[in-house]
Amino acid sequence: GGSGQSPASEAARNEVLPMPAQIDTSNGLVIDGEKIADKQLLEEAKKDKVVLYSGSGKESEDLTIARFKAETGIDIELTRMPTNKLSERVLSEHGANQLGAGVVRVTDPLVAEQFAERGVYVPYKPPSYDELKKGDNVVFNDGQYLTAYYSAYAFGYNSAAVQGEDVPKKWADLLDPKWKGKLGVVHAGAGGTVTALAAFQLDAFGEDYVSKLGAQQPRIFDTTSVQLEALARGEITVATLGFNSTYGAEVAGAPLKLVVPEDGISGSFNLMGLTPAGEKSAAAKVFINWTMSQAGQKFAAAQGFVPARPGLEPTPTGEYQLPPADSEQFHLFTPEDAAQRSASTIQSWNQAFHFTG
Amino acid sequence: MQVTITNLSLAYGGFAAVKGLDLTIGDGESIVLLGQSGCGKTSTMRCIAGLEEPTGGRISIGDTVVFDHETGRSVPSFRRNVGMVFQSYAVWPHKTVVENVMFPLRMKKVRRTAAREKAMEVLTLVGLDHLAERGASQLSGGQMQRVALARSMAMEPSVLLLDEPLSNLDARLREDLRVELRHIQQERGLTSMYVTHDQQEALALADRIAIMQGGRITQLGTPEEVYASPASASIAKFMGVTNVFAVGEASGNEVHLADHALSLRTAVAAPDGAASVAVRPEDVVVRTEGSDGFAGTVEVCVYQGSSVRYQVALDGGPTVDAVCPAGPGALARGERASVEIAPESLLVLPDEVTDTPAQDEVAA
Amino acid sequence: MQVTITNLSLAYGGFAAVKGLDLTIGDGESIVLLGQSGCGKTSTMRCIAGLEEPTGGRISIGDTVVFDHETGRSVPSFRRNVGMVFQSYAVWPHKTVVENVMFPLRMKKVRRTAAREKAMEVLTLVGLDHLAERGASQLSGGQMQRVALARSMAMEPSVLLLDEPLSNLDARLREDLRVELRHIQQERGLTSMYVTHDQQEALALADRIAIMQGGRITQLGTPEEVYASPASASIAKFMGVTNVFAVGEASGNEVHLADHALSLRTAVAAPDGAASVAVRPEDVVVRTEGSDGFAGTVEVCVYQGSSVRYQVALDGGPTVDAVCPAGPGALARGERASVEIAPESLLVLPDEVTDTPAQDEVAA
Amino acid sequence: MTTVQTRPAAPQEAPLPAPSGRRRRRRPKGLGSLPLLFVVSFLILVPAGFVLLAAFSVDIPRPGSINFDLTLQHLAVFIEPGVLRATVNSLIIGVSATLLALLIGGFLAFATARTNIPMRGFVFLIGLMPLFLPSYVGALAWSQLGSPVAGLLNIGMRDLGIDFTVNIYSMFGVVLVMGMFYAPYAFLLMHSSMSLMNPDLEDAAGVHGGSTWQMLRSVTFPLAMPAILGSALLVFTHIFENFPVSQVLATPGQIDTLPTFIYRLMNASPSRGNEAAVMAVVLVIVVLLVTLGQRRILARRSYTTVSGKGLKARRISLGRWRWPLFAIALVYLLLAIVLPLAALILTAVRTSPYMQSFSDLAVPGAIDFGSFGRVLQSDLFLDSAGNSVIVAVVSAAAGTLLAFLVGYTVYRTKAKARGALEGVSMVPLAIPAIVLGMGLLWTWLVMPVPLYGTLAVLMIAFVAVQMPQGLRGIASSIQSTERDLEDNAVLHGARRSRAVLSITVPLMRVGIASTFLMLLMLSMRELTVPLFLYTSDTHILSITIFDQFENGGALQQAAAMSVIYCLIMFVLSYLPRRLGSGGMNP
Ligand SMILES: Nc1ncnc2c1ncn2[C@@H]1O[C@H](COP(=O)(O)OP(=O)(O)OP(=O)(O)O)[C@@H](O)[C@H]1O
Ligand SMILES: Nc1ncnc2c1ncn2[C@@H]1O[C@H](COP(=O)(O)OP(=O)(O)OP(=O)(O)O)[C@@H](O)[C@H]1O
Ligand SMILES: [Mg+2]
Ligand SMILES: [Mg+2]
Repeated sequence: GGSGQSPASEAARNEVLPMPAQIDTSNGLVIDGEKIADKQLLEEAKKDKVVLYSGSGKESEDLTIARFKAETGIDIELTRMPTNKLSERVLSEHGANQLGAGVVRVTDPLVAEQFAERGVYVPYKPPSYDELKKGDNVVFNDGQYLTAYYSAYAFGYNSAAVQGEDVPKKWADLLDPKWKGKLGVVHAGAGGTVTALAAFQLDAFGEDYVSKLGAQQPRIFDTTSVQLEALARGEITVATLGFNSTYGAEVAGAPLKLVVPEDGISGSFNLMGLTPAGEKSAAAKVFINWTMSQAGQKFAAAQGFVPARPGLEPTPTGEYQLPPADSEQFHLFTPEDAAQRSASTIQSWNQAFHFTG
Repeated sequence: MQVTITNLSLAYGGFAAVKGLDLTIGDGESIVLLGQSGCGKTSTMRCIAGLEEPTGGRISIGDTVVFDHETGRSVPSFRRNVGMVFQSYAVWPHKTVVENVMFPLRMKKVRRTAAREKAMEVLTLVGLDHLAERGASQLSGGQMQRVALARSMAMEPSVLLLDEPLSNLDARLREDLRVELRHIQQERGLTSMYVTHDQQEALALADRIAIMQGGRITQLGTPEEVYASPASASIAKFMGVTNVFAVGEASGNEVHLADHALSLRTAVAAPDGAASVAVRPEDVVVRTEGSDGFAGTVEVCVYQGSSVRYQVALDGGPTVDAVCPAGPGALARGERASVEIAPESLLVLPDEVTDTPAQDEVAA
Repeated sequence: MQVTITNLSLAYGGFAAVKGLDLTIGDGESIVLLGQSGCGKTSTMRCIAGLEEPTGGRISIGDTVVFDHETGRSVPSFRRNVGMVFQSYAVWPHKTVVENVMFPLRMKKVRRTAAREKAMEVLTLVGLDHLAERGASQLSGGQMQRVALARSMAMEPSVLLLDEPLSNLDARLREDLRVELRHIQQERGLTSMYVTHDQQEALALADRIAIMQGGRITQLGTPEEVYASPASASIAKFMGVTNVFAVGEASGNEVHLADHALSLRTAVAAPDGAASVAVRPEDVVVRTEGSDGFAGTVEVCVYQGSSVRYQVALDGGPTVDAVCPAGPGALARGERASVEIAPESLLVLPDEVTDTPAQDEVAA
Repeated sequence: MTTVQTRPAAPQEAPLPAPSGRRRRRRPKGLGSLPLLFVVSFLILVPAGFVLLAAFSVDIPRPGSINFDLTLQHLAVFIEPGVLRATVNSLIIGVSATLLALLIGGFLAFATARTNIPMRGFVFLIGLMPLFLPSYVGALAWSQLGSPVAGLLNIGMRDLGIDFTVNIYSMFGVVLVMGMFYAPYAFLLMHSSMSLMNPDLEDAAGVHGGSTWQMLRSVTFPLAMPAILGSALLVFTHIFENFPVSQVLATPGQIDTLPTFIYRLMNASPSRGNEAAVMAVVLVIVVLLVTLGQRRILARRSYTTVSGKGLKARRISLGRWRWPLFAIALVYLLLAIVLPLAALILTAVRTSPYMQSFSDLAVPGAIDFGSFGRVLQSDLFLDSAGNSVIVAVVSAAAGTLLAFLVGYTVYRTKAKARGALEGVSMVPLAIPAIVLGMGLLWTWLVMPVPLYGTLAVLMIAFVAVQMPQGLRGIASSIQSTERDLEDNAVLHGARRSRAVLSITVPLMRVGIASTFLMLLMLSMRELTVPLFLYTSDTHILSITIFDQFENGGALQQAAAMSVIYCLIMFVLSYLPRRLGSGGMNP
């Protein structure tokens, strides 16, 4: 398994973000002056490998693990599947004492909470723990699980079909009659990120905005990937989009451009934690350490995520610059929101878009 | 090997095809099963071969009980060493002719070359050696039937069941094979059961004939016995006696027909329960008018090679069938004739036999 | 409808099954095709029915050319209105008995109820009315054959081809159906072609008999003609004349056998090319020793109901088959006998006929 | 071979004396079917049992938290708004696409098995080929071809100045794509059944006045009824449950279907697995009823065509229809294979997915074949391809064997368990893969055997999931061959097992090869079930490709991979195709 010599490894080394200037392994692992692992942990980790279960996008995970390998020299193995299936598997494997993963990463706060309740996650404090604690919504249950980074959700357009003046800049621009029938959205019930978006739109612009958006007769999709594909081909010209995956597609050559609207973008969580198996795995610990290190967080930012660790210098994502997590522009759908408002949000969205299901 | 069948019953779904059949075939004996279409002959054979699960009764071959409904014992077919030529041939369409015939030999672990040689011998016997390598589907009907026969002959079973094995062959081939079969059967002391609708074949092959009616055996005896004294009017009819008349009243040596104002003289006094009189067409003598006997008119006259078949409508009586030697004095249709029936050739019979023949008649 | 077949050939792959066959069946005529197993009877029928594509020749039914190799014309079988009873029955297993029989009627657009009524009538005729609703695969062999027959009878075709339609039926049923078939055929003026291996059947049903050998017709004539004067020794053998002897030398009315020091007297002078003499077993008279004729010993004696079949080995001569009336004076095995053959019953024949019978013999 | 004891037609209602307990014990009959029933039940009923439990328990019964707090509240899912409309849509799609698939499959099967259509081997391949394309790939390819704005077909027509728009995002589009991509099931099943046809039976229809069409209608197709009903059942349930096509083609056209509905249930947060299980249980009941009905219909009649009176292979001459019919097959080839593959290849080589006109392709740098090379060099791809082939071959072989044993027991013996055996074997058909995948996951996690996380567990799961397909494939051929042929071998001294091997199996060669082929392709394509069971060591191709498509950004790569995937399937299908072609001759 693993990604071996996949094209991802090339991209991870240079294209996305240049490799850190200093990687010092003389006494443990120190990257750009930040200590990631002490000598003993590093030695053990080199003999070990990280087993990562993840519910986030395959391509970004491929890039991440390739970068991790390059920076730390530690082997890592990925099993990826959609969050709901992942959750089913993790809970079942855990229940049967057969959970193989050392680190599990999910995109849904409720799922993470459930993992924590069931003991899938065990408390672990990476070296940067004190830094992390300074931020809101980064450390949960005293380190039982962490926010690795946030996914940003905004909108984008097909750059071959839309140019110059026509390019939408603000959310309100989506209501322009010229987009009627040319918009794409993923329905709000399809997952945490899209529910978050719906909640953001309701909060920031009110129900009225959402019903007007619905009246634009957008094409409604079940999954982001199908929508992205339709956008790339020009089937639709403007769509609400996940930042990271769209950026990936853009880098891969799709005629897409993203917009970072000033009146706000929606954010959702990317959470991870160490499992009981990970407790015994040095490599798993190094992976968490690295992910939450400056180097790891920068790399995430360069991929199109919003870093969770507070107090970092802004890192651009190609030509775009996402707002930091603590800015006004960034609207998070917190776990409490998710628990309390998901159902009602989806319901209002469905009504506005005349969507059943 | 002696085959003993006791009180055998078989039902398909709700339909009883065999109903309490008793039969013993002596070691090395050849029994011919005669019976109407659909009376249960094939079914009986399939039971002996172990292809159907009887709903009652007991079958033993030699000293082994191969089926017993009471104890639930049932020996699988391949251990019974019973050969069978299927009425439907059951030639394997995906094998060549010689492969079909070799199969039973290969199952007996005969080496390939030896099996082939033996198979070719049997094929020569049935006149198919030149088609040995042909696919078994690319044959004419008669040729396929011969493959089926050859296959069972090659097997050398201890009991051989033949279900109309020659029905699609021409008369000469049939005669040759009939002789060949009888030869092999007698030489090897093969116990065999043979179904045929050809009386010639039955008479030539049978040590004894079993008459089957409605799922049971109603008469069992040597060919002469069965031919000379059928046990019932229906058996008589079946044995080719076309002149069977219902009896109204019988007094001494005189019987009155039920439907016609005619009485006939018999050699012996009519027994109680006598219901019919029968006379074989060969025993009816037809002469030109004026001789003794009943007067009548020739209605049908069919040339049959060495003989002529007449139907003569007796004046005020029934129509009588007669087979007379062909010769110069033949009568034409419409001619008047006189018909004579000798009292000794008249059979006085019950309509049906209800009980099976006594088992002490059975040869060892 | 008259059926005219000209120079018909058919090959399966490389194997020629029919080779330049010529035959005309007159309107309303019934032809019986007699021939050895595998000689091409079924193939010929299939060509007429349009089920095989002949490799040469021409077939017309009535005024229509249904097949012509020259012009490539070929009328599909369902337009030929030719009925056929298959040797393999070809009863549809997924239909009930009555559905099978109704099929041709339904194809003729007869209303369902009317078709059913008619089908039941035909089923009654063949004695299967009580099984009308049974699945056609749940029948005995003979019952299936009757379904096949009923199906073709219900169709009322203009030409009816019957491929051993009665081979699996018991003698009585066969006789009844034979009579019935003849009746229908004559009444409706049905042109028909009938394959059978049963001589009785052939004689009873045929207006003319066609003898088929190796893919062509070698003799064509009324039953009496064919029986009385077979065109060749092989035909004679086929017609049940078991006593056929090769001729060594012929001088005037005397022929010398090739393999035996025996000469026989004939009624007419032996023609050129005469190769065999034949005598029917019925024409051989066997008496106790001392009478006129050749002396010999009875080797086999088989009781055949109304007759006895002997094989008598003539002293220093061949073994002769004889069929004599059964009676009190029968001879036992091993007894000495004297055998007499009348000169008029001796047939002097070529071994084979190579050319087909002249077509002017053909009835219109 | 288990020691299956065979007896023909059961005299069940016969006036038997009530069998005493002792007697029954002495009977060897049907004993062989018990281990078989055990194996099949174990493979299928345990996972299904979990699904059943999930349907009626308060919590999802996963390992570690299995309890029996039962409730009926999940049934409320049926009154949720939208269920009715989704169900009606699914039914409409299911019925019409099934008819289309049967029509296509039946036509091609008949043409290749029974007529002299030109290039029969090639036409056979045409019938088979859509199997090489997983339905989600086919749907995606068709969305690229036929989407109203940017579909390649529409672009092409615009280029040519034709004013006509194909809209694949419609009921028609969904039915067309589903019908086309499920036709191979019908094709394979009917092909094996029709190549066992006895031409005498057809000829009899001809001489008795039936035209070719009437012959087909009243003899040929009715005799293939076990295959037709069997494939109808398979195709219908598959279409009814198919998610990817609905997702790609129906959702954009705002057509709701039951599978997308179930998908949303599963995808909701928190996941509503119990409710999905309830729907699955209802589907199971429906499918079992349909299976029972089918059994009833078929039981009353006989469909044996291969008999011991010979089998003369004869092909119907199509005459002047030869080439027109061939052209119809080509149209299908074009729609189901050529166009989608062309679209995929175009996607794989095009540097930009956006295209206004075909002239865009002439721009330098617009085309780059590099993606194929990159795919072929990727370890991940090579590993998963290797795993996929191993898993597919083993599970197809095991699945065929098991299906044969079950089919034989059900249709040739009087074993008491045969009704149960058939019913159990059909269960996986009814449970949507996503739910069944969960059941399998739970099962193999709690099993005290260290199989979880190995390729073996994938194989076992595939065997279980594909049991219905295997059984239907085998059943129709078994029903075509006369049992006398096998019995005869037994009479001639062969053990039953030997008779089966040397008579029944060769006679059913075409059917067995088709079944194997079908299972092989299905295993190569299977996606949802392995998603629950694969690990990073046991990556398989279908998942790798699905991941690529899910990525959105990697479309070019995904397309290249799909094309290579099709090629692998094509190569893999060679052997069974060889075995399956040809007739009944020795
Ligand atoms: N499909 C075939 N392929 C090759 N040869 C065949 C095929 N079918 C029949 N034959 C051969 O053609 C010849 C004629 O066959 P046909 O069935 O016409 O014979 P038949 O006269 O009907 O014989 P029977 O009385 O045995 O039914 C036979 O020698 C047979 O072996
Ligand atoms: N599968 C079946 N289901 C129901 N009834 C059947 C089945 N097979 C045969 N029968 C019936 O059982 C009876 C006996 O059939 P069997 O085949 O033994 O007759 P048979 O004496 O061999 O007749 P034939 O001389 O016509 O071959 C017949 O009346 C037949 O209709
Ligand atoms: Mg029978
Ligand atoms: Mg024939």
